Amino acid sequence: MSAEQTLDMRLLRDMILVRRFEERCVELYSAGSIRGFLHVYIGEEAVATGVMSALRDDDAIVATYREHGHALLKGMSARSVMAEMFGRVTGCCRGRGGSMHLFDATTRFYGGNAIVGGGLPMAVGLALADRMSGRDRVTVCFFGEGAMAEGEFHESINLAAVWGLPVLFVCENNLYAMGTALARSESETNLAVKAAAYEVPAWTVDGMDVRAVAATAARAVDAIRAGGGPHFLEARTFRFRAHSMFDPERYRERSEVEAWKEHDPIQSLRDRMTAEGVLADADVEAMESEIAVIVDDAAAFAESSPDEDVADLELFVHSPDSSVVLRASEREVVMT
Amino acid sequence: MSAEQTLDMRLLRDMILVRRFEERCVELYSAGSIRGFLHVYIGEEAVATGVMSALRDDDAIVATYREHGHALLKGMSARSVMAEMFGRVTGCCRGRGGSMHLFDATTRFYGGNAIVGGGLPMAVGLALADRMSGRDRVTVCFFGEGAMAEGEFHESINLAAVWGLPVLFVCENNLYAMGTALARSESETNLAVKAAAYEVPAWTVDGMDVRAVAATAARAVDAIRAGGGPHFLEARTFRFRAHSMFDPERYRERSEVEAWKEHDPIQSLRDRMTAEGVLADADVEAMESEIAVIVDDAAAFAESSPDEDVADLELFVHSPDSSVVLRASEREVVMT
Amino acid sequence: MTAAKLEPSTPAQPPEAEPGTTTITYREAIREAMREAMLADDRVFLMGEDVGMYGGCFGVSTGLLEQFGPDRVRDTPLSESAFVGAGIGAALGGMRPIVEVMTVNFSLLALDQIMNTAAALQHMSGGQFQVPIVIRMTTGAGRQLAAQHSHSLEGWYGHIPGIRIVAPATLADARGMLATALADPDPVLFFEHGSLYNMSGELGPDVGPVDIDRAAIRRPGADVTLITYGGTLATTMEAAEVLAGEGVDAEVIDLRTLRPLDDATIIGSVLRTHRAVVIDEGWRSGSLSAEISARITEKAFYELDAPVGRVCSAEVPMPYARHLELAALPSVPEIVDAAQRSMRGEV
Amino acid sequence: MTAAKLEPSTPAQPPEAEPGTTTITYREAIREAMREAMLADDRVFLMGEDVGMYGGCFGVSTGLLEQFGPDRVRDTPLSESAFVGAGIGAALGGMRPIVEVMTVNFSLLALDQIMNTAAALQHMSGGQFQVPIVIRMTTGAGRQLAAQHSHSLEGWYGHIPGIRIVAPATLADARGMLATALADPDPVLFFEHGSLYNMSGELGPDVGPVDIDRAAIRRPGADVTLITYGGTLATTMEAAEVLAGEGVDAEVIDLRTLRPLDDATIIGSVLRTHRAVVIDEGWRSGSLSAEISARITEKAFYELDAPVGRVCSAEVPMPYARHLELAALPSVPEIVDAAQRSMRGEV
Ligand SMILES: Cc1ncc(C[n+]2csc(CCOP(=O)(O)OP(=O)(O)O)c2C)c(N)n1
Ligand SMILES: Cc1ncc(C[n+]2csc(CCOP(=O)(O)OP(=O)(O)O)c2C)c(N)n1
Ligand SMILES: [Mg+2]
Ligand SMILES: [Mg+2]
Repeated sequence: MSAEQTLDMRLLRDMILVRRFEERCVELYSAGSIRGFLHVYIGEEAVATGVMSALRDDDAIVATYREHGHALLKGMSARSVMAEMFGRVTGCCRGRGGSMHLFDATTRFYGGNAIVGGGLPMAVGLALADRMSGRDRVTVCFFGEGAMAEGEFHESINLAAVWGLPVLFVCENNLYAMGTALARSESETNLAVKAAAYEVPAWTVDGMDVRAVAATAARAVDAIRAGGGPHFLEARTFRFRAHSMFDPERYRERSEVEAWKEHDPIQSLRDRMTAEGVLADADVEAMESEIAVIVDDAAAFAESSPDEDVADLELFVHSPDSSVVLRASEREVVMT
Repeated sequence: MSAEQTLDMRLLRDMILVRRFEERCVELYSAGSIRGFLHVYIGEEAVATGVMSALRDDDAIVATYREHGHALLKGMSARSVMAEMFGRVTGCCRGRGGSMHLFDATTRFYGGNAIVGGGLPMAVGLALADRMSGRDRVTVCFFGEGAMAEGEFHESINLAAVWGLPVLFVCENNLYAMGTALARSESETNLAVKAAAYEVPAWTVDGMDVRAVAATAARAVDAIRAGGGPHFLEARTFRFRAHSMFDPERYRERSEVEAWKEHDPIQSLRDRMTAEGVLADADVEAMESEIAVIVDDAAAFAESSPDEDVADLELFVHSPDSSVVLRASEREVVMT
Repeated sequence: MTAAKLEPSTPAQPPEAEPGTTTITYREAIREAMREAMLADDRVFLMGEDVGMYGGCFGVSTGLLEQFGPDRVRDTPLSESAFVGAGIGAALGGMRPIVEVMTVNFSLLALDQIMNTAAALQHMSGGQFQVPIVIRMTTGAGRQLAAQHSHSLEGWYGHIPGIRIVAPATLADARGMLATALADPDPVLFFEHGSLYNMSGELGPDVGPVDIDRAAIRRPGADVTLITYGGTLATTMEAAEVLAGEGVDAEVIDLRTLRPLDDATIIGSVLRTHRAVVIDEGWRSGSLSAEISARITEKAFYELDAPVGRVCSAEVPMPYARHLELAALPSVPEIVDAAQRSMRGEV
Repeated sequence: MTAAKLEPSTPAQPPEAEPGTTTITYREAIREAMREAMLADDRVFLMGEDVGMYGGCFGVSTGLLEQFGPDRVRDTPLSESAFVGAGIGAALGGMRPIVEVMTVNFSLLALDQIMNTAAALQHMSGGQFQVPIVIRMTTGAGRQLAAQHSHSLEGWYGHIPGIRIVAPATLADARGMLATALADPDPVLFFEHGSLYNMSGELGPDVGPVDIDRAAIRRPGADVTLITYGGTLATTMEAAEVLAGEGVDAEVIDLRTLRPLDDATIIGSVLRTHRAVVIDEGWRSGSLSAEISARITEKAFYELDAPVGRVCSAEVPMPYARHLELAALPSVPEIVDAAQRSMRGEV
């Protein structure tokens, strides 16, 4: 297989993995195994899949509360992610974070932030540390178009630009922020134009076309790694499902959703590869069954995993080696 | 005299008033009569003077901590402003605000905000109230170029633009935010370009040329009053003095300051009017003596004014007609 | 008890139905209060994220956009600092804005506007400007929303002079406090505990503005005073029942207004029971419970038969896992134990 | 006394000069601590508004840009939320940032980053990520800077789990606390009271990291415990001298670390004196003084010969006028009165 074909195969397989994993999450939410807020990425998989394909393992990711896919794509195990959503001690955050707060130090996945826009400053800081340490790593920050109205977007991209830091800002423009359509939240709806006003190279790409996303992201990441400073990428995509499990979806027409489903990123790539004669149904079936095993295994693992001991509730408020913790026990002694 | 000449005379007189008033403030600060932080506008007078000349009495102003001139130009008496800086009960805020917090309900002067960028949201709200009430008033918000890096700028101008509100955003670009030069605080140093990225009509004007400021502001205000939504005006100017009375000015060369003083807005207008044969030295002497009286009177008034009664310390934390206040006395009774 | 904490079943007030009463939820009570206020006064309008097209993040404002239109039910961009500040400006401009900050967790982004402008403006201006704004927020934990979506900061906000803070814990207060808050000439923060929205019960026909200067004694008792508010009232009422079974007659005070505190009612009760336990969902250190404990000591020290007790949340960013979250929050057994210790003169 | 409050003259520790001692100001002590830290560890850098070219708003970092260059002494744009958040990210990236937020008043703009990220990240991530950041801020009133520039919120910040809060009140602590704070693997908020910068005195040659887990007894005494920190230590020491003249032997505790509180030292002292008064520049309601009062009641109720007293700032946005500001702040006479009332068993 050519390099392109290998990449295409991987992109297809990764998108299907994210899709099937989240479909299972929705089932498990209805079953009560997953609680709290659950935001799925179904329909938007091409964005994270394409961008991640352009990264090195040591590059860093900062994402949002809609980040299950990003976590899996960065290399976190389906088991640790699913167990986290079940609130188990075997989860990536030992059950403390849940769906909105997935983290993984090993793969440099920095969350998992449930404050809209809250992750952008952190991404700038991670890039600053790389720059000051002479490392050529890239930090990629994902956020929605709604987040661009927050002051944190403005302050963060300006800071990254003033200091020429290696950050790729990826706006997942799915046209809605909960129920708020882009035109009602931004006076300038061409988001690349907004970003360009910070003197940052900005591109817009079809977020339903994973090949386009991958190619554009690769160009941006290369430019950043070469010292080109921060870049901005707007991926135009769409959320097929409700914002969260509580969203009655009063704010958009069913027809709009159906129209976008015509551009399902997985089906689109599959059709193109099939037309190009580089993909057989058997290939997809193989992927599906490999993925089914992963998802079943993750669910079974989560289901059978134990909970954190309640006695450990206060673990990780401070570091074990912080004197706040070391002295705490002592303080008790003195007190009682 | 032609309308232009009358306006020029007024502009010249107003700029001199602000200059002389603040020169006296600096003296009185050194003398210890004024305390806290004092930020003077010396060198920048053409900006507020020109903009204010385009306003109606019922238009509103939101300014910064560098607002003595704006207060006087909006029609506040030199007495009430000077007494406020002395901390007297006769001051516009009964001594509670000081130099950074001048307010006046009668002339619709909404301060006097010492949080950089903090006034912008208020300006948007004042304009929203006018819009919802069907009034054709304009709200003018002054801020420095340093404030444009704050999230409040981004959120406020976007909100005003999305809702098409009657706000004139005036950026007093004096090239420095305390010791931080524009290029070290903004990746895009063409501030009108930044503003235009919010789909807001944006103009840049020579902030040392009061006629240019007045003319441009008039156009903007007319457009806003006609329903044209928010506009942005960048006035390029310079602070002749230190940022505040504590600033050692390590961050800029004396020569840069001297070069800018060549463009003193007062001298420039005076020279042009003289050259045009519409201004005689006697006219200026007349203005100076009228102004000297005003400033002397303000200082004398402030000096001789009484302090607020210490017993009234807690006045105005809540409104007199708030039950928080009405019940307070009662609570005391119950307690003792 | 667990269920009760997550979704209080017992309305905090007697549910006997009288003629003319209607069954209503806490969510609907606040919605009706907003509807009534907007019908009664053209200056009142609602703005915030997703209050309109979406119907309100927690469904509180559902239907108001359709009734009042986009001018008076304004969806805002994600810009907490700007739209809270714009609410302040609109109030200065003669309006009576109700600003909904989706949850207290996001209000931190608007805290500068709240503390440095809304709370300070009248004083800074020497009494020239009043800021009649009502800022509504959902608060509290109990729904497995984890560390960034579970803060209970309403008591912490109580440190700020110049604002009033209310926390309706009953249907009558949910229905009646908004009108009173809107009538206040100064800024009011209005906290709705997320676990109360589905609480339902009967409301009489005579709904209307309620006094917000006085705390309420939700359960009279002679032995110990349990002081709480908002989301923990139901838990505390439940604990009082358990205590009754154990022979302890607990009085339960619902603070209702967290700033200013109604010392008269609090101290008045303690002077009768000589014992007090404060139940507060906030993190223990620096929570409102500390202020209440300090005030009781200051005003009734020699009347106390036991040190003032406190039952608060564990000092941890709220964990997602249900069992950990429940362990972190005040529970009926903890309250009962604290009250029993107080009966024994212990803390 | 007035002068002392505005610019404490008496250093809070005995100034006898030993061989090898140098005269130094509080401002210089912090500067030297930063210089030492940056020389000792390449990962340490300073960032904030005007820390470089301007020399620091209050002159604390003057000269550091020249010595360490713009990479390690970074002027930031006016973007509190972004550069505090960037400091958090840099800490995650292996650096040891010292972030200067010019004053606590502006830190409200960065509070979301502090509470929802810095303080919560380690817990949310199940212990995977530590955030070794030190955030320095000037705090306090006393210089006629009015309502938006006079907050004393360090005690209020003490409500947040996951952060440590220190407030150096002496030259030795100003010189030694930074190294200890930088050695802490978790976020530390470092509060410098603006009225202390010009305080000067002698420092011995053996300067270096100081313990920040323990409060310090600045003046031993047997009759009443005066508990304070930061900007009000000098005022309290002065009050203790006045009290000595009146025959009352006051013990003065300097908390040093506001979170976590050193209960051992506080309670240990109260168990000896049986009386306590807390002096706190914060607004009274919900201030740190309330938490301390509550804890003393909880842990030493039966040992108390008087209710715990509090001397705090008046609950007003700080007025500009000097006489009003002085009236709003804790003063020597108020502290003396409160201690004398405590001696009489009153509050
Ligand atoms: C600061 C803040 N405000 C509000 C919310 C509530 N909220 C969660 S997601 C969301 C919409 C965000 O939209 P967008 O940025 O476009 O991302 P998307 O959900 O579409 O992926 C809102 C309003 C929040 N979590 N944080
Ligand atoms: C939020 C905030 N951050 C920092 C400060 C301290 N400060 C006061 S004025 C100033 C510079 C502002 O520069 P600019 O906006 O250009 O206005 P100028 O002073 O030049 O008129 C700074 C940093 C503040 N008052 N508020
Ligand atoms: Mg979106
Ligand atoms: Mg400037």
